[in-house]
Amino acid sequence: MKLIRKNSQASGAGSVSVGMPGEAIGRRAFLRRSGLTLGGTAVASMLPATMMRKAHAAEGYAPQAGVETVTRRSICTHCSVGCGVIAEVQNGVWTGQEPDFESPFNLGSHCAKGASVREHGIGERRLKYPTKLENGKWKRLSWDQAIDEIGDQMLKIREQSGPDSVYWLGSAKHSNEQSYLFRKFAAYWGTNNVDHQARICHSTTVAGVANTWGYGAMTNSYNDMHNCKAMIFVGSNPCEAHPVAMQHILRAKENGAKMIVVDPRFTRTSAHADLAVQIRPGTDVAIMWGMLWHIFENGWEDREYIRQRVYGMDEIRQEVAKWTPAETERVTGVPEETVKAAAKMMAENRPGTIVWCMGGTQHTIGNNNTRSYCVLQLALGNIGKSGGGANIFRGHDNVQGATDLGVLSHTLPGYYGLSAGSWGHWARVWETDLNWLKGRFDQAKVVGDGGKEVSPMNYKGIPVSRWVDGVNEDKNNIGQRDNIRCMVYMGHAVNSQSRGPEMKKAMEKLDLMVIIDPYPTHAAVMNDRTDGIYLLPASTQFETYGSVTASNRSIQWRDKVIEPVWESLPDQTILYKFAKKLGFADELFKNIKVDAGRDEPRVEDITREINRGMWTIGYTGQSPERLKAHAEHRATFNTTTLKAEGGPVDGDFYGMPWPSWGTPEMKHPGTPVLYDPSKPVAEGGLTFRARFGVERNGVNLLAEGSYSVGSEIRDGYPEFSDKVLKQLGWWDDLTDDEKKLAEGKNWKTDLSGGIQRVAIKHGCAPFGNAKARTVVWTFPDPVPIHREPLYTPRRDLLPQYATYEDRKRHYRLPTRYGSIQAQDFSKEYPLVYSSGRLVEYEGGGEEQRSNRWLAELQQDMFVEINPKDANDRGLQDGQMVWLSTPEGAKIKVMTMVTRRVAPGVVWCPFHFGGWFQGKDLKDKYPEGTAPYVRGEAANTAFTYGYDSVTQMQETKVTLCQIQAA
Amino acid sequence: MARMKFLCDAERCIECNACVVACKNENSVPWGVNRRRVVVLDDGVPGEKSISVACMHCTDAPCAAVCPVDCFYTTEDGIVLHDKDLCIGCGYCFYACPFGAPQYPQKEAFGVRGKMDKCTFCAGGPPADNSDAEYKKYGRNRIAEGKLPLCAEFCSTKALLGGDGDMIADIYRKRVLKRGGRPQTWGWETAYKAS
Amino acid sequence: MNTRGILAVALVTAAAGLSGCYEDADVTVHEPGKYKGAADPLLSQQASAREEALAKRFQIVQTDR
Amino acid sequence: MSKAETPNRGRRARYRRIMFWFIAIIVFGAMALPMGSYVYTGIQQAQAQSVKDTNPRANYWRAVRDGQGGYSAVTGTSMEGEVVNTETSMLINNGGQNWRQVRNGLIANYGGWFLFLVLIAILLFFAKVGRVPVEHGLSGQKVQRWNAFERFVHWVTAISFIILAISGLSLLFGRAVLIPLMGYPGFAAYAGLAKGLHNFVGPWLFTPGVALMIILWIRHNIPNAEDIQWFTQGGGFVGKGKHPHAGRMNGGEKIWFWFICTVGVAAIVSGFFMDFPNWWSASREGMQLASVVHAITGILWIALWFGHAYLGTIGTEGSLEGMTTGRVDVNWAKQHHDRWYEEVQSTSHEQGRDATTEVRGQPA
Repeated sequence: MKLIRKNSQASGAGSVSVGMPGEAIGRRAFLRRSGLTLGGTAVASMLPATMMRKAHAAEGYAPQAGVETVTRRSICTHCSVGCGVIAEVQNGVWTGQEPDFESPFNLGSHCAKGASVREHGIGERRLKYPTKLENGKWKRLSWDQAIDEIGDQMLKIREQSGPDSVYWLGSAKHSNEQSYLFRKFAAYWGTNNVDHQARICHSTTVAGVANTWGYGAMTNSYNDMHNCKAMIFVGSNPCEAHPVAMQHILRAKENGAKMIVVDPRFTRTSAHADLAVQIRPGTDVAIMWGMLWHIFENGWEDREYIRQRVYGMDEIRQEVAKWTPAETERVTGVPEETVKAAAKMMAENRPGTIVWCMGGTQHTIGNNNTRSYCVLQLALGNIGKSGGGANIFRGHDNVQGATDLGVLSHTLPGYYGLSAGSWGHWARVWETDLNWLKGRFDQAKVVGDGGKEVSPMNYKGIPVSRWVDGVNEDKNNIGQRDNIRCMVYMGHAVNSQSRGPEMKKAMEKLDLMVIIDPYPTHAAVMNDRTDGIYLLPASTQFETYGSVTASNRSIQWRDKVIEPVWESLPDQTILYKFAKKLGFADELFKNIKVDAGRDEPRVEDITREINRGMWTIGYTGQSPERLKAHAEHRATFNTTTLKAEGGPVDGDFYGMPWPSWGTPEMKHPGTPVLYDPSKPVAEGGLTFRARFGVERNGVNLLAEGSYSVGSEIRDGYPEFSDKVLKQLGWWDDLTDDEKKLAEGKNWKTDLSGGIQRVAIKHGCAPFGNAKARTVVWTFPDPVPIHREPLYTPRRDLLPQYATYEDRKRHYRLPTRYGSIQAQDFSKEYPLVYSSGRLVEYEGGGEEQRSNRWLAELQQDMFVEINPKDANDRGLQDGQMVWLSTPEGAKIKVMTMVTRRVAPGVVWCPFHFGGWFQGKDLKDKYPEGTAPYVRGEAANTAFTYGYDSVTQMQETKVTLCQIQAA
Repeated sequence: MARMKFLCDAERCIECNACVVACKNENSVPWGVNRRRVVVLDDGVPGEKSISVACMHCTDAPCAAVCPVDCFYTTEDGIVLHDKDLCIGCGYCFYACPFGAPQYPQKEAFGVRGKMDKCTFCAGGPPADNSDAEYKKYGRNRIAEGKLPLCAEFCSTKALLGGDGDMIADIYRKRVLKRGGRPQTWGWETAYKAS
Repeated sequence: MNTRGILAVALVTAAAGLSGCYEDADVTVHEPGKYKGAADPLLSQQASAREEALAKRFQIVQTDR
Repeated sequence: MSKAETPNRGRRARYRRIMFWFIAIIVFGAMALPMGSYVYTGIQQAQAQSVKDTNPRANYWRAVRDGQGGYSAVTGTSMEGEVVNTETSMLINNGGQNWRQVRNGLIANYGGWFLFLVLIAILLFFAKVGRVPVEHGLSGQKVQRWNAFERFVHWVTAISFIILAISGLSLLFGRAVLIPLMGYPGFAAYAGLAKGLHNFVGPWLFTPGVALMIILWIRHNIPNAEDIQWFTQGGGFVGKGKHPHAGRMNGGEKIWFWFICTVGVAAIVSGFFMDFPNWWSASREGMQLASVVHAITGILWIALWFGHAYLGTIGTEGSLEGMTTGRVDVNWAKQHHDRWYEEVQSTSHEQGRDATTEVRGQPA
């Protein structure tokens, strides 16, 4: 059999692949045939196996004897652990996968998803060529034709309704370079209506944590957890979501660390814990304050640490004083002894770390939750220490990178925000005329969130969680000229978003839907459109190359494993084609070389452009050359400290976890533990960032008596700028070239990196040395407080813990809180409905459900229900039921009667799609692309509810009822 | 003489199913046939434990004892293999095996099951090592390449140990000592006292 | 043939038959380590030749570094 | 018998009695002692039960040994959702070892001996009794005993039975007996064919045949008082005496019939259970039980069939032609099935015709 299957584009439409077994292989066909000729198969089974039909699937992708094998290295594209993948390639076909023992992250290990990545190269159920929906039928197109048609329609919409009517929905599956290019692309198109999944996974973390101590990222690393003495997991289930992280966690446990799991479910992780705390969903702040009550009561807090490095703890004390054991138990349902035991365990075993995930973030008070976790750790003095920290496990392989590179409606790459200064900085990096850039945006001012007039260019766009309302809402109520009319989903699973029926309505209202993905996705089938959907096949990260940021901020380089399969193209190529069509390619790719024949931008050039502009979070030191050197010499890194011991990259931390300050020439090793003053800044040490000013109401916001090792300023100090350098008399440490670029600039905007270099030379952190703040005075709740979810079964708690008032404008949209909570649904919908992950699937699950090895392991969408609730409703295990929610959506799922959930709580995995409100949509997929496993999307039934700061959707708690179907 | 064995450390197994998928991937095992699986006991309640199980390559293998055509054989390093050319798909090995290791690609009328398939410890079967014929019938022969079964090599928490029985015993003993030496830190005996 | 002759033949056949039918009650007839099917090349190699490679591999897999 | 011999005889009797008890104890001990281990494990389990709540980690392994199931993402279902491989959520199956011992030990061992001894017994019987002749010689007058349909059904079933018996025995004993003769690949090819034939002939030919025979002949096989007499007189085979009365079916044939209706049906049902695992969610335990039942009933059936075949062919003069041509000699009928012959005669007289026919070329 020939091993080459890629269609050369020149061969044109009509030709299909060579040697692709497609549907004709495997057991399915085997069974079908055997059904027709029963006797035949029976006889066949008596023959020696050599004469038997080969029952093995995907045999065209089997290793071949005597063919040269090439080994390539990539990084797993599923979760954020960043596991190394070793691919064996024969004749351009991915034929084998080997453990990457040298990777300090996974030491050769994989979870189910990581063990399956070779399937990407088989891609049986992949979208194979550009396709559009015309009169209810899928029709094949060429790339040029597709780009042309889409581009024309976009330009028409732009003319009629302005650039904000086209929504660019990016992805956490982009590489860093693709993320950056995508954000830049949206800017050049002229809109801030650009966002990605981070909005619905850790946006409340980023907002909450960054506003507490400076950066909104995981402070330590998976590997550093070896040093923990205690670990508390809140709404995090690494056994299923980050299985390889468990290797490090269990190692810590074997070293004697205590493990506490706070979760409404008894998860696989709870099974390994010393203490499982089963809370009522949505009571995270309450349980944290309940624990803190015991800590303050017993004087377990770290007073010296708080004095030196924490602002506002007294205000916290006042709030915590309300959370007596009785009140905590009343609200969370957790007995006093358990809460006390957890608090004691954390207090007696230091340093301890806190890990949280979606269980904590996806709430209307998500930002309060994340800040309350930070406060617990600050009270215990655990932040900025090896073995401590806030280890916020991120979800997708590059959700950290995509967030850092600003695929978000409220920032530019590097969290620069949307202010004029930020645009100015990036225009300088891009070498683009700022006025031309301004001209790309809608010019008419609109009324912004605070009621003040604002330019669309400086106004945060509609977030991904709310694009539905951007389409459906009356255009007079939204903060832009017109509704969204065109959605571009580039690597986005719509089944990860709530309010299915509303979304369907919105999709049918759009002029145009463009889905750029390796798979057709749920979006292509869940609506009843008959026209105007374009499906463009994107390559996976194994078919291109570039860098990816793991959860611990380490950046790893991926090699290209195989050429793009079928007619798929890498994201950067697709973006180039669009830019060319939309007329700004030359401007966008000014400093990026594009391979003309393939329309493929050179990835290293993009990396270098990133290095030139990302001063705020230190993405500046990680040049492509350094990243590749790390990949090559990854075996030299210590697996606990992540520091290279000898070898060509001696002293570096693996992947140069950001910030890696200054220019690549400065050779900053990266920062393995954020805010850790026990090391000099030049060697990865850090202080808390001076981000919120130097004093507030007469109280000093800078650190007192705490500074990083080797600092020449032995106290707190503000962030560095040309003026500060001059005051300190360090200005002349800059070279003449640096001085030219640094004049009038600060550490964030100095393109020479000189200010950072000099600050670090004197042992100082470029961003200053301040206190972490426990009170975020700019947020709706400066001190994190508990508020009941919008749909709560505990109406009795509402007088004390009601939600917010409705808001007229929040990220351009009216956002409801109190008016929803005012209605009582707890009688008709008595069960609390929550959602989460399965180990076999990830995100919207499109690629895993299309992967035969993984799909086999989870064949049915199910709802976990406690035996008590099942018995009350007369339900059996494995029975189909209707799960309905207060806003009228209902989904048909299979029961799993289990004690994993407490009575009164039901739980669904959210990875399913391909069904909508009881109907299997298999026939609506383009031929041969329907995933093997389809099921109802859990989020179809999830209800309204958005975080008060970031518009994070509330998908961890609502109400539902379950009835036999 | 080394004797190859599997051992699953239940204190570490987290039911991530990497072993199951690794096997599918490495040996192109078709849908419905699972040479390895993970079983969770006491699912969702304190005491929950997960175990990965496959062919245990028994010394006195019951499958070999009951096979009517005597198609099983044991390699020098203790790996129990079988010859699919001899196998008649009678199902007896499935009845006899304590671990449910033998698998059949079909389950149809007239006892048609196809050739039995089971874990080979990634050691292939009778055809020439790493030949196409061997791959098609038995999957990859990693042992001949000096590698261990991919399920164990991929295990996310290194719970599944595969290799020389003595070395496995050594590692496991060390782990048990480490856990046992800190009575307050391991296992369910202490875990739920607080609640 | 007389009765006695038939009896003699029957007894001889019985002895032969019984020896042929004999299957051990409790112990497996399969002999561990003894291969009886088609030749597997893996078997012609000395396991001791592999032993070192496999032991080394095991150390790589299981070492925590 | 003289008086002097009496004490001697008494001593010998006591000696024999002692011998008998010794042997009995030894035999019982040999049989019962291995069972002691079950008692031992039973006691252990009972003790384990009492400590179940103290060591949860040990409980886990105890549950595993008890064969307790759990959850497994591997369901062994095909893409179409059919269960291909069962019990994936079970960690350890205890029944397998017992099944192996029953099959390899009890069945393969004693089954083989048993069949062989039955053959020897028949041979000895033949040697002693010889062929039972038609007492008054062949009359040349024939009477219809089996119609064409009955004969068709019989022979289809008979041939299927032989195929099933040979293929079944090959699977049970072939490894020991045939592999040395045929070699591994040869026997594997043959065994594959044998298994296929067995699995197809059983349900397709044999089962309908048996079912039809039961339907066709059940009314002739209702036991009656004369059957008892038939048995007490040894069916006329043992000793030369007056031949017992019999209807269309004699006592022996009725035994054969009811054997098939019971043990035979058990063999068929257990065979179906194993042959169509896809029709029901056949558990491993179910399959093990079915296989044991099938083997034991099959061996019993074959053993009895040896007798049936013997009596129907070389054992009795004139029997075989009844099943081949459908007609039997009148004298044979009078000898073996007198009541039936009378009945046939009377009914045909009532209808005004003769049931018997003269066969051309046969002596009168």
